[in-house]
Amino acid sequence: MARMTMIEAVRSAMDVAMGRDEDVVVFGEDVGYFGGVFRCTQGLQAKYGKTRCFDTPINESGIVGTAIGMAAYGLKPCVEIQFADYMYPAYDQLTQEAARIRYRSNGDFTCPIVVRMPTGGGIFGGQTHSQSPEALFTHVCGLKVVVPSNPYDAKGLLIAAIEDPDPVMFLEPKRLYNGPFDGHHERPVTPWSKHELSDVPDDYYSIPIGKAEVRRQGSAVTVIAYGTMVHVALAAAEDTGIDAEVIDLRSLLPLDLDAIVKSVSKTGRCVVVHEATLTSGFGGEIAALVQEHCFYHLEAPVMRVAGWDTPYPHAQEWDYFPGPARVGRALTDVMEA
Amino acid sequence: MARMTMIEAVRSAMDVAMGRDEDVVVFGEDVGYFGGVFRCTQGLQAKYGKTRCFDTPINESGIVGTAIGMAAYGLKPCVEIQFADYMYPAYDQLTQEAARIRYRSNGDFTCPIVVRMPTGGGIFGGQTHSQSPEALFTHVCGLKVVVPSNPYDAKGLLIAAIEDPDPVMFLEPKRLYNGPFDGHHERPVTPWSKHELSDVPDDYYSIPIGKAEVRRQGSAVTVIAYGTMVHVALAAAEDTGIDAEVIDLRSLLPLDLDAIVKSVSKTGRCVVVHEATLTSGFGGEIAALVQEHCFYHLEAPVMRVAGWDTPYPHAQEWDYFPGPARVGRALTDVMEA
Amino acid sequence: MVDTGHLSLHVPEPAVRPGGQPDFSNVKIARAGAVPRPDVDAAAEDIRDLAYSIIRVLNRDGEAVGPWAGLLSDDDLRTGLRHMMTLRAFDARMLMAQRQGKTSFYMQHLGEEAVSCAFRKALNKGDMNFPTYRQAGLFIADDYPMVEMMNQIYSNESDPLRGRQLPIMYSSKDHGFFTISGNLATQYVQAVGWAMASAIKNDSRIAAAWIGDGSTAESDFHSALVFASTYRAPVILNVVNNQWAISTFQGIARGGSGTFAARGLGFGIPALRVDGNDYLAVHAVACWAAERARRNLGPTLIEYVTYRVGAHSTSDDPSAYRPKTESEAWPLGDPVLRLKKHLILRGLWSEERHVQAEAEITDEVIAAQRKAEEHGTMHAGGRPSVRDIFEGVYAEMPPHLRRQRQKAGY
Amino acid sequence: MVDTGHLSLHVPEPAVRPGGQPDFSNVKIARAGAVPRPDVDAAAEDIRDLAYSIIRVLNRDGEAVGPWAGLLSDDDLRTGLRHMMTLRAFDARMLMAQRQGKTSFYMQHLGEEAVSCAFRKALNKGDMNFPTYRQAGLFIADDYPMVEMMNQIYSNESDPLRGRQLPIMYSSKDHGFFTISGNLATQYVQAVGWAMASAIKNDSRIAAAWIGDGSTAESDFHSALVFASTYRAPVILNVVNNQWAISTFQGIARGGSGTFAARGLGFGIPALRVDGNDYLAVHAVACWAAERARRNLGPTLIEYVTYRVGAHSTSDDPSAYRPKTESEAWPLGDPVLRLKKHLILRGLWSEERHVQAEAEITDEVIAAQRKAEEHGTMHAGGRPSVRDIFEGVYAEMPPHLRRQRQKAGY
Ligand SMILES: Cc1ncc(C[n+]2csc(CCOP(=O)(O)OP(=O)(O)O)c2C)c(N)n1
Ligand SMILES: Cc1ncc(C[n+]2csc(CCOP(=O)(O)OP(=O)(O)O)c2C)c(N)n1
Ligand SMILES: [Mg+2]
Ligand SMILES: [Mg+2]
Repeated sequence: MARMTMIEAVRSAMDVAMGRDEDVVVFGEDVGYFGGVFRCTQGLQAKYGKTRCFDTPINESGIVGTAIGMAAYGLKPCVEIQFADYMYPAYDQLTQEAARIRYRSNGDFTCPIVVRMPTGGGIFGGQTHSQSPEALFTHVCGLKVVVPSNPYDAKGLLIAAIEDPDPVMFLEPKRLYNGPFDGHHERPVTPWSKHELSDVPDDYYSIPIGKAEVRRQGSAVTVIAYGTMVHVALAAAEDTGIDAEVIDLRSLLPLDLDAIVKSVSKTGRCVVVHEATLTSGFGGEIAALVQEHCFYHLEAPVMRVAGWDTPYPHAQEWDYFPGPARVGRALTDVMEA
Repeated sequence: MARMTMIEAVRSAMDVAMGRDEDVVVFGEDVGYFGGVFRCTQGLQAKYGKTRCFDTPINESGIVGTAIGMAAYGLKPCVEIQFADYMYPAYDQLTQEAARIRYRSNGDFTCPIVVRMPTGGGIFGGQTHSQSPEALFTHVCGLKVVVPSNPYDAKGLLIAAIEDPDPVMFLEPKRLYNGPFDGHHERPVTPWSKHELSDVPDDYYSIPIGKAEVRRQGSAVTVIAYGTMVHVALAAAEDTGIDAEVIDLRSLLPLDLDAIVKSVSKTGRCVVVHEATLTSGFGGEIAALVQEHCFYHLEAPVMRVAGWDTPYPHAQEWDYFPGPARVGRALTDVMEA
Repeated sequence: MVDTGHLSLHVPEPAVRPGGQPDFSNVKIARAGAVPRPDVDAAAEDIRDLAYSIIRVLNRDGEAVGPWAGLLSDDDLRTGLRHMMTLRAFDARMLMAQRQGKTSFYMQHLGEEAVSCAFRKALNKGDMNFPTYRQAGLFIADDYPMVEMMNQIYSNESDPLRGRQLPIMYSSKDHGFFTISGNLATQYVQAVGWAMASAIKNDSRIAAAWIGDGSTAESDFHSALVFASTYRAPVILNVVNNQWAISTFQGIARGGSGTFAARGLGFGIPALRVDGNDYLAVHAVACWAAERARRNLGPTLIEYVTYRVGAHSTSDDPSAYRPKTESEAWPLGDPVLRLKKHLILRGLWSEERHVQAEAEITDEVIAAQRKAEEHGTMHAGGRPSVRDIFEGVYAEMPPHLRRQRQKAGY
Repeated sequence: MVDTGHLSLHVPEPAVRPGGQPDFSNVKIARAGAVPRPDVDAAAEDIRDLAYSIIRVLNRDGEAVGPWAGLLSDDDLRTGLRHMMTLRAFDARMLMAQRQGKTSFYMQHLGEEAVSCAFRKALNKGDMNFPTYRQAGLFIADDYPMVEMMNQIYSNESDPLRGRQLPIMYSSKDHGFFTISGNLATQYVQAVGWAMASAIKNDSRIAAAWIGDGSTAESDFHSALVFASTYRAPVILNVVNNQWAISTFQGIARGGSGTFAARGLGFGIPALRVDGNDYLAVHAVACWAAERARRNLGPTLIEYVTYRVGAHSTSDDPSAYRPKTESEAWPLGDPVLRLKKHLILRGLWSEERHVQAEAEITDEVIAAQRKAEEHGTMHAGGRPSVRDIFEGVYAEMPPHLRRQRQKAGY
């Protein structure tokens, strides 16, 4: 057991997976010798050799396309897209190929790949280092979509993702890499070492994909969040004093609808939070499901708090980011509705 | 005034636009000499010359990327993606470039392009000639998304799209090209000539983007649809005898929320219908908005009828397609809820 | 500052359009036997010329000549002819089946039979093809059961792909045939990945990537060349230049480069251009490339110069964009007739045996068809279940799909 | 069937890693003046060699020699030196400003100043660049106000881009500088489109596309070459090979091709390779390509061989992946020092004037900085409005955005 940051946890997951299974290979831009711009793959090339962890040309379609070919051969590639904002050139390979191989070949070929990508803002990265494109994956059947919110989950889920027989999009909220950021950007940064979920076993363990986790029990309102927004939601609950139940989805596809329905049936109120832009975001799907499955329990409309429907601006980052104040306002509103 | 099919209407729109404005250029795979695999651009090269209507290499990113450059120069490109299923290689250019040029340059450069693409199934095209990717565009701020349901709208909206100062995704439901298909595939095909909305002026007119249209007045339930599903919804209303109000959105982004709220506030019930897969589809956004804005008017949960969350299968097309029977069942369900 | 006139846009056009006289005088064709055969470990920069010529073995008289000749036994050659004839007969029957409404769609190989049939013979069991929709010869020449192909085409109850895929979008791992994609070019880079995996595992199996002339314009063609070049992947990069991409002539994709093979040169990948209607030449060049790959010398790019005699697909009518008689003017002839002539010249075949073989093959195809039709055709007889819509999206069906399947009544 | 050993994956590695001795002995460098200067209408296939050599004008002694010399006046040369010195001083100040927390991010040009500064001088007013983040010399050499650049870098209240863009992601239509994208390579094919538009309109303006060595691996590089080749677009396709792509050495993107320029050959696009640290050579080659474009002869690909002396960006520390002294070993020297030497040799410059110019330039930069800082820096003083988040997504703000803006309190 060690205290790990999210970066260390992600690295440890790959290390454990590569150690257990020779078919696991890791590659992407700058991930080889250098160990990745966020250092998530540091040390893996030295440990496992150049043919199991290596640098690639800057071509995301090529990274994913070759990974698909390797998976068809029988390997288990775990590749990195340097920023989620750069997955678009690979979108065809991800959605029309990786997601379809099993189906169109009736299982003759399969595609057990993991595509890791840092997501989200909060680092003054501007519109091309801050995006949260999860809804562009959740609309694509055949993919799984995972978003961890802490080191413990990150490691367990990443190992599960690598072992999964189907393609998994593994979105890593980069603002969480070094600490449980709760949106209070004006306060000093807390490191992970102070957080219980940074207690991470060194060895193998895995967390099933598709199970949500209640991060805070509450009776007044259900807040549904994932990634960075879990911590923001917790802060908003503290700040407002509203007795919110905070659900950390962890996996968006498949979705743990049971956990959601159970909680909302109890609280009768629901706020969905994400950093991605509002319109057609994954929050729309959740709101639609909640009103469908909990209609007769709902005492107020399901509210959504999300990034504005604009590109992520550079300088006005904190006016854009749906921080604890905005989430708190939604909590108050939904309680008063 | 002439009776036009949707193909003829689309062609007429481009013809009128090219005739009025020398800066309008049309290109894409097979669109030049041959006039497009659906013949939407037939005759335009002969009329306007090879440099205003031409064939391109098979590279969708190149088609959209060059269009963006041309738009930055001052032209108004209207390009064709042969099937919406093939827009994915261009997804980066569409979402990270076309949609962002104005914003990131603060209006110094703009991107008035139109990207036409046939969408939807019903022609036994299998999973790569049947897709409806609108939700992958509606989540992208900076784009507009238009889906006509008849020849009259197709022409007026396409002219408006070409004149629009921003990038417009123009989705043409290919099952409607030759007739108002209502999902009753077992019945003989009706041609457009029998439908009043095939009465299309030969000359210039435009229809504002962002305005929905009520296709059937009703008081029992609001059905929100677009494209082919408008006709399916109308058929379902007839088949079930339920007094549904059918709204044809026409434009998904911007969305005519007022029209939706007005109708649902009146009927108290709502069914959203689309052919795209359910999860994270645009129906989720609409359901979320409806419950948010009409919560106190709703007498039943908003229901969604959509394509199953699977690729579009070839042989089981009619078990996949959300036809009048499935829409009808939802109407009955929502009335009984 | 240079004083200049006005710019103008160059839009390439084929030499002839409907109404005109077919003209292939611009197609430069090397004499059979004229192009040298370098060692497989020759440096790419020393054999650049091969990207601009055409390797040919069979000459006008049907003789096999030059350094690329001599690899195939008499039996091999007769088998090769039989494969091409089978593919042609298969196409003819399935085209008819489509017209009869027994399936929704078909794509034929007419004129291009040599490419996939001869290529298959250069591979070993275990090697993997990443084909497009126009390489069914890989199946035929590997004795994949025709009835299985037909079951797929008919989307019937025995369709190995459960009705999910468009007709002819086959898949068979056992036969080294990767599931065909409807999205052009995506499979090209996947082939490179498969080959990289084989190299990572110190295996000896190689991959073959397939693409059409038009589709080389797609971005994944580039991705494939970049990765293949960088990691020296054991892959054969095939480009089938059949002159047309639906209605678009090859000049639009090729642009100012003399040939498609030339695309390899910018990557330091040895690139050969071969007469795609010459069974012997195709086979010889494929063997050369396969040996390179197996000897860990890296990728080879091969352009097969051929001609799409038929329509692009059953949805296409080429008379709208090219002269009807263009295929007759095509200077590289018909692959079946050329190999037949060679066999007759060598005393291995005769007109009579040919007619007899044709009849036998037709019978085989019809027998397979009958067997397939017992399991149904597109709109009649046995069909895959609605349940099959929901299976196989994931290894294990997630709850939301189970709910949907139940809603569908299954 | 060939009997073969086992396959293995080739993963290219740079010659030296931290701890090792920098070694550029593999970099073949032509003598200055040695490479011929063909006519601009030479056929691509006749000048393929130019893709494998290096065009150089300034020799070791600082003399301008050979057929590519002689285009620039004394004043031009002094101005050129001044531009490069300005860019270097600008970089130094902004790097410091970033360290002081006045901005979030910066990217410098150290060692690559000649490329964008000299190139700009080959263009006319109205021509359009599609730059990456490492061509600010296009601005400097076009007298774009430094204070505007700084306003953008500081995201202050006068930022022409209203705080929306990452620092240094400039845009100015007036100065022929297309809005920079954070997504690599996308702009390359847009440049081709712009050039096609100019040709469609029978205009005389041309476009210039920019990309780094690493980014040539991206798919849009291919799209650009395909379209440029097919339509003979009046565009200059620039590849800045500064040896590194963040931590990745150029061998990973280049693979088995000898050079990046070679990529053009597969498209029939004339391709030149030039000493990117030689102001005169860069300018001469750019003029050659610009003339080709303006005379409707089509695209040219140019590889600038240079070296990224600094870190990739302020987020990067190159000592983790390359020897600290590697830049000193770089055989093409420093562009500023080389041009300075040439000017001194020709009696147009002196050490004293250089020192004086340095001081003047530093003053100018500081003055501009002071002016910019009056309008605020990243975290202090005037800043763009929250309203600016919502403006400019569309020409006209749609209702849902107006609602969101109101929700944000603006
Ligand atoms: C990404 C993508 N774009 C467009 C298409 C539509 N399409 C199908 S086949 C084809 C032509 C391909 O021509 P070529 O590569 O020469 O192959 P051929 O049909 O001649 O064998 C086109 C444009 C597609 N399937 N996928
Ligand atoms: C599509 C995309 N992928 C990855 C990145 C991340 N990235 C930014 S710069 C860079 C390296 C580019 O290297 P090169 O093209 O050689 O340009 P240089 O920085 O050397 O000027 C990378 C990988 C990006 N911005 N966009
Ligand atoms: Mg072709
Ligand atoms: Mg570089």
